[in-house]
Amino acid sequence: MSEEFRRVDGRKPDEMRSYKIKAHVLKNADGSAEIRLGKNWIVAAVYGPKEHFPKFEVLHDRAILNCRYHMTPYSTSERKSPKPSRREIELSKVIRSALEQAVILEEYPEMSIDVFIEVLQADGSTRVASITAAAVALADAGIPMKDLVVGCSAGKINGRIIVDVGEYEDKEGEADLPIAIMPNLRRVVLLQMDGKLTHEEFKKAFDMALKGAYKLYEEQINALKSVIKNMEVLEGEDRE
Amino acid sequence: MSEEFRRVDGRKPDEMRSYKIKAHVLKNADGSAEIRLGKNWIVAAVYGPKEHFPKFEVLHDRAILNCRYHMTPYSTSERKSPKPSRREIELSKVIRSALEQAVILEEYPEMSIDVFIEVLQADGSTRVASITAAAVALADAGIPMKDLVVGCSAGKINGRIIVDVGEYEDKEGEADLPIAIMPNLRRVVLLQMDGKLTHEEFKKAFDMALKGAYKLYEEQINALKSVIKNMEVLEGEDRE
Amino acid sequence: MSEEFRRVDGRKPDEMRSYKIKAHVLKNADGSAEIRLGKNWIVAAVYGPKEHFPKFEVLHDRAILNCRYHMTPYSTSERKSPKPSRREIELSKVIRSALEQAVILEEYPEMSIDVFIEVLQADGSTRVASITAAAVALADAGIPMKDLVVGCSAGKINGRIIVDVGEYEDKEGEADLPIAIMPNLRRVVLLQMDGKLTHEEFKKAFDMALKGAYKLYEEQINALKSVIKNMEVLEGEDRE
Amino acid sequence: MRGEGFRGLTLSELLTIKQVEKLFSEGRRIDERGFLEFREIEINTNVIEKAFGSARVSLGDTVVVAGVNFELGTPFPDSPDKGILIVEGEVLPTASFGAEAGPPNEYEIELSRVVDRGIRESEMLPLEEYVIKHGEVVYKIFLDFNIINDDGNLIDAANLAAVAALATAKMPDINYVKEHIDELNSINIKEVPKVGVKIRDLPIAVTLGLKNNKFIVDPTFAEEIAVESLITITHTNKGELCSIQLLKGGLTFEQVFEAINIAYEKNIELRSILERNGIKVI
Amino acid sequence: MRGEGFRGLTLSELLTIKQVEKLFSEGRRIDERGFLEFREIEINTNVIEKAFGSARVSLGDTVVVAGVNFELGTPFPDSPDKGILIVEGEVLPTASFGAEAGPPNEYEIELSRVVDRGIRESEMLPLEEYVIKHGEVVYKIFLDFNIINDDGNLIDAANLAAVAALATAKMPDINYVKEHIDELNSINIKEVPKVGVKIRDLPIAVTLGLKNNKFIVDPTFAEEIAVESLITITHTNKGELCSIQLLKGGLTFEQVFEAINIAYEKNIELRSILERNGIKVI
Amino acid sequence: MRGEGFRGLTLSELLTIKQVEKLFSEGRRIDERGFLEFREIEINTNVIEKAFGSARVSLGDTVVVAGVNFELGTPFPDSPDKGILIVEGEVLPTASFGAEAGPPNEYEIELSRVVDRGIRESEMLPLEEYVIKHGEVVYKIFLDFNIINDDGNLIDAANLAAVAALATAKMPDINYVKEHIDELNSINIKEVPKVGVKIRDLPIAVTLGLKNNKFIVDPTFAEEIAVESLITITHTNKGELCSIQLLKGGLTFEQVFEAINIAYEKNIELRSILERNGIKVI
Repeated sequence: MSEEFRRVDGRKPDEMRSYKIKAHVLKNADGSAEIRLGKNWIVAAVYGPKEHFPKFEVLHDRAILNCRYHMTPYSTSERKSPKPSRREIELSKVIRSALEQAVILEEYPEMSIDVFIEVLQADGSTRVASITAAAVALADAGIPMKDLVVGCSAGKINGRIIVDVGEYEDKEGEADLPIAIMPNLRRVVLLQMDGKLTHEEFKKAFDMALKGAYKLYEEQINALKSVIKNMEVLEGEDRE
Repeated sequence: MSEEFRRVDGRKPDEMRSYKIKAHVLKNADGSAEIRLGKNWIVAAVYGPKEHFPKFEVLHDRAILNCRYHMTPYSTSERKSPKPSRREIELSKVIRSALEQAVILEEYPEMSIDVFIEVLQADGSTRVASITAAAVALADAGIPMKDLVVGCSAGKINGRIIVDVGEYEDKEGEADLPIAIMPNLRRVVLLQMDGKLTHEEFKKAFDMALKGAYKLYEEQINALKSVIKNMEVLEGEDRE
Repeated sequence: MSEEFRRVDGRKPDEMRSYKIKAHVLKNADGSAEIRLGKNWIVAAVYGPKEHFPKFEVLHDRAILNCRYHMTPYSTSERKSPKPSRREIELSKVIRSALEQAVILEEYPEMSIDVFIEVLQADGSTRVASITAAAVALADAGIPMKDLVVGCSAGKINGRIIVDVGEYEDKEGEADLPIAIMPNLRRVVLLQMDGKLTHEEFKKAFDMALKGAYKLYEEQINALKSVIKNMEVLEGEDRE
Repeated sequence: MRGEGFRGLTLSELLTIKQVEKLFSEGRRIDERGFLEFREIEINTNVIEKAFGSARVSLGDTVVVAGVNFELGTPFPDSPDKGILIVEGEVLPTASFGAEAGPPNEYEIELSRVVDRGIRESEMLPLEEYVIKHGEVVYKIFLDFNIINDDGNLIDAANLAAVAALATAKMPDINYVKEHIDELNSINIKEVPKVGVKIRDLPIAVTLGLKNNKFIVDPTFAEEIAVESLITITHTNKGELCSIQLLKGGLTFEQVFEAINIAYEKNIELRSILERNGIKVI
Repeated sequence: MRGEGFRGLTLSELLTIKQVEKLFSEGRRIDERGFLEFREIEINTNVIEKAFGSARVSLGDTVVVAGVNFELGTPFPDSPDKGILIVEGEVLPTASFGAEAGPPNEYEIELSRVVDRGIRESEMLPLEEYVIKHGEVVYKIFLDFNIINDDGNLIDAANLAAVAALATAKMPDINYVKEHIDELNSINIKEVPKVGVKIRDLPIAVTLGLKNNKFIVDPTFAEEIAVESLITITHTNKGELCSIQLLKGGLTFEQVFEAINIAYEKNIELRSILERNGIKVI
Repeated sequence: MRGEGFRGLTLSELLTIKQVEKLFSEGRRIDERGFLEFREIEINTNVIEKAFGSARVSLGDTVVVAGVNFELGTPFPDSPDKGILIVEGEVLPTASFGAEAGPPNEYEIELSRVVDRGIRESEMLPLEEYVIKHGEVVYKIFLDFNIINDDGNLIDAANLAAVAALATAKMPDINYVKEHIDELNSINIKEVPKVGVKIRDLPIAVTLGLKNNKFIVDPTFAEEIAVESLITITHTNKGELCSIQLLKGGLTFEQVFEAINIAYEKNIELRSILERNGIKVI
């Protein structure tokens, strides 16, 4: 890849957009987080563990994890109906499936944990940004987890493999590869791909996405640390 | 207001349309009433108090009051879909809220009372006519109430404040003010307004609507009296 | 009726299309059957008797029979939405009502039996073909029945009474008369008609449809016999 | 039929049904009617002034209101030269303890479709005359009806209300609309001069119940539950069958013909009641 | 209101409500606010860069986001010379323990419609100027808002967000669209040159709670449940009433006027906060 | 995945799952297949004579039917020069004890969308050639499929049925339609002369399960529940990846590549089966 190649927003192929994660951003939720990744602005809230309702759905050996990925009507260029689309239903399912790998559901039999993700502004790679925020919200809620979950995407545009696919690249590019991993357990828990990639290109894209994910993992940790720091400050105040 | 001013249907500003309320018009319902106000033709039916279903919704300290305000497809100039519109859902809510002020729900814990209002022909001010009929239907069902509920509207057209807003005036007028009161307790239990009114105009309109409501209250009493008379006649027959 | 008269597909007025019924065509269902009647291709599956869910709907003196008649999107010339139409809901109801006459529901109080009918290709007279397959599926599931149920249609086109109405005849004809009977109990359990028929024509059409039904009844028996034969063969194998 | 399932029946409804069954076995009906006798029928037309046509019909304690609406619409691709008729009925939650608000259930859909078939198959309305522009603009006629109070025999009552509302409707003059075809967008269909609807037939539905191998007509709510079978048979003006629906239970082959004959006789009776109300095919 | 019914409240919510009630009887509010004092208000506009207009408003712990979208559409047949305004709001499931995903319930519909009425009846937007071609093409303006966190007084917060998003929106230049009317099909509305939205009014909603015959403004979630009555009163720029909604409970005749007067005073206060954020009628 | 939740599994299903797990630990499969062996595959095309294209595919006891329909439609505003492809699949209630009638659940939506992505991303159909009039009229191709009996590996089976139905479809000749563009309203798309569909690729989906760190292909219903992870990998004719979906569980980084290699090998095998049925890219 030539050094001169610059993406539509000026990035190098292996360059992430700017990002920022904040934990504990909502007052009412048991846990919450906000992520900004490029112009993506996504909020995740966690309610639970709590009594599951209705009773007949309860699982006796573990908690039920509910997950909703949702885009607000103004989050996209064309106004989106607030009713969940087939795409949103599919993404809710794959995100839930990924988070289920990390959350220790067996600790809360007969209960449920709700994860609500709201995309306030969409700018490409929303699903991996969403799962990254959702994992922080779960940790913020104090839910026991085997590991965090963090996601990043890679793709291909004009024949080049790129990381952290932006909206324009998603629409105009040749392939999109969103992944999410448990960073310490080194397991892939979300993996989708569309477009066309040779096996070789896939390898390159996969590695780039992994690197991106590990960067965002640092940011997740920072976000959670500052919440703990805040708590310590508050506890300190308490002691006075 | 000039004495010569006549409304589109020939009424004076403070003149009600003709009205007639009849109680106990449906055979199956526990209570029912019909109102005609201008060309409005509205039927209200009450079922209950009865066991509430499903069980998990039950309130342990009082009855649940359900209320549906609904327009039939042929009740309006343009055919209305039978599916409840957002407007009908809002009106069902404000009518229920008003009736809840009057009905002594604490007498029937764990039960429910259903109020069904069907607009067969709409001619402006349907919501206040509806609540007026619904209160008579509740009384007809023998449900204990602190007071009746009676409604009337006022509005503004061509700069003049008018009572009992007709369909044309609702569409072409500058403001609409539907109210419902508990006439003996002198409390407002439904109050909405849209359009533009100065505080002064509001005062005038509010007073006009109140006067209209007290007139309709007389008619409510008449309607209930003739049911009681009928019952006495029937009881008389019984005794023979 | 002149001997020369031939229908659009070359049939005589009292001639059935070719037909074939096969029992036990699906692996998972407790009972199943497939019918081909002309180009009709319809599959019926039975699940049950099984615990009914949700509990509050249970009938304490008999089983609930559920029935769904459904057309797949590619079964008709114009693509059909997979969502059940009003027509499909009506047909599900009349087919269920007919099957309820034959199934001994009292044997399974508090349980339910599901009958699912899927039209894969529609070619006129689908409802009677459906009920004919459904009855075989019920028998294949070992559900106790007073009698089989078998259906056939008659109709009128160009002034002539015909049996086993095809798609073209359904669209272009003057009348359609689908019936279903319990062949041994000699009772009509499904009867619909639309179009115009004099009483005389009705009689003629009804008799033709009856005759057709009795022919299909033979085929139902054959279908069930070969299942039993297969079972015997299997049992034979078992014994070896 | 209705009244079945987990919603159950009120105690008073259950007692009435028991009583109906007891009387049936003695050859009597609860209201002392003859087995082939209708309850009192009241027909009022033009009860909704704002609709193009309307009627209120009561059959004993069963009450139905029907209304007619005309709109401009696009014809179905497979009948480019025909107006569109849409018949929809609902049982309002006012109608009985068990009636529910919400989308129509299968009984309401059957009710609507049986009434629809009678009107459509009898060719009561000359739909082919309701075409403004071939394949593009036609009249769309909505016939909506509602059961206000349900004491059984909803189909016969709804059919009478539907037929009475249609037959007495005033429709927007199609010649006027055709003359203004270039300004269709600015035509308010409600303000087009009106002419009477032309009708070519009057379908009459008669529903029979069967109990202990005897037929009754015009079953009440309790009788509908007490009988073993229910069938609706609709005749045209000329005495042809135009719709049949077995609603419940079964019939022997012979009973099918017996039912048709009874329905034919009663159809003539109902027809004369309509005629007394000025409703007939001219 | 919200929080009622079988979903129930969390224990912490219940305890807060008890505490609110106890303090009310002592003439105090839980956060030591004056009865007629608003919580801190934060208004940020253009928070969604990709929308035509947007705002994030927080009222204490209540947080709302609103966004504005323009599309080309067909006008309603009864107002062929007016743009279309559609206001829809939802309480997101992030907002509270009791908030649910799914189609809007009656409280969300009321919330949307009250905000809608304020904007519509104040004639904030010159809808009659949003016509590309009479009766055929107009602007369709979507104002969507979402409650992200619910600590009560959703209407006032949503109204502020809606008004701020609309007032600061950049809309596609209608003159440009009119000049390209022959190529409407190929116009991408997002790429049309933008101009500021003209506004003619700013409706300000003020919600009051009544407890022990005393009014409070800006009720929290717990206060909304603790008070006996709730009413929203919306004023125009000129001090006219343009929308009233009694949300809960009842008022004496005198209290209606008292509420209106308080709402008027507070409306002026909120108006000056908007003005400080550069949002005003010019 | 499927089979989870409160609907539960039948006793027989549970026993099979237990058995599958026991055998897995012994390195065996319940039907004695090799870990990377497919069940018997049967492909029949043109099974629905009335459709433009159709296929019935069985994969062991899993049975799918797919049908193709062509309609005239309006293109999406953002691709005015492309035909529209709509892929929708449902698991019919006939398919298993747990399958339900009603709108598609999340597993059915995922199934449809994975099949859709394979077809779309491989660019199997030349959608840009299906344009009658730029921005106004295009072909709308419906590919509907239904699971009739569910014994697992629905995606691979549905993908084969979809691809076989599309590849063998006869479509309405677009040149004929273009020549009759002035009479589009009166064209019956079913009666337009037909030509074979041109296809440019054949996407082949291969689903793998992972249990005890070993991959299996073509999992049965019981195996899908018994395995820890499930992934579908779709290849184009040229051996490129065109769709991946991790359906369940997780994989190590290395296992991702192992899975891709296995899927590639099996894709060649399935491709030769299609070719034996006359289905290939020319």
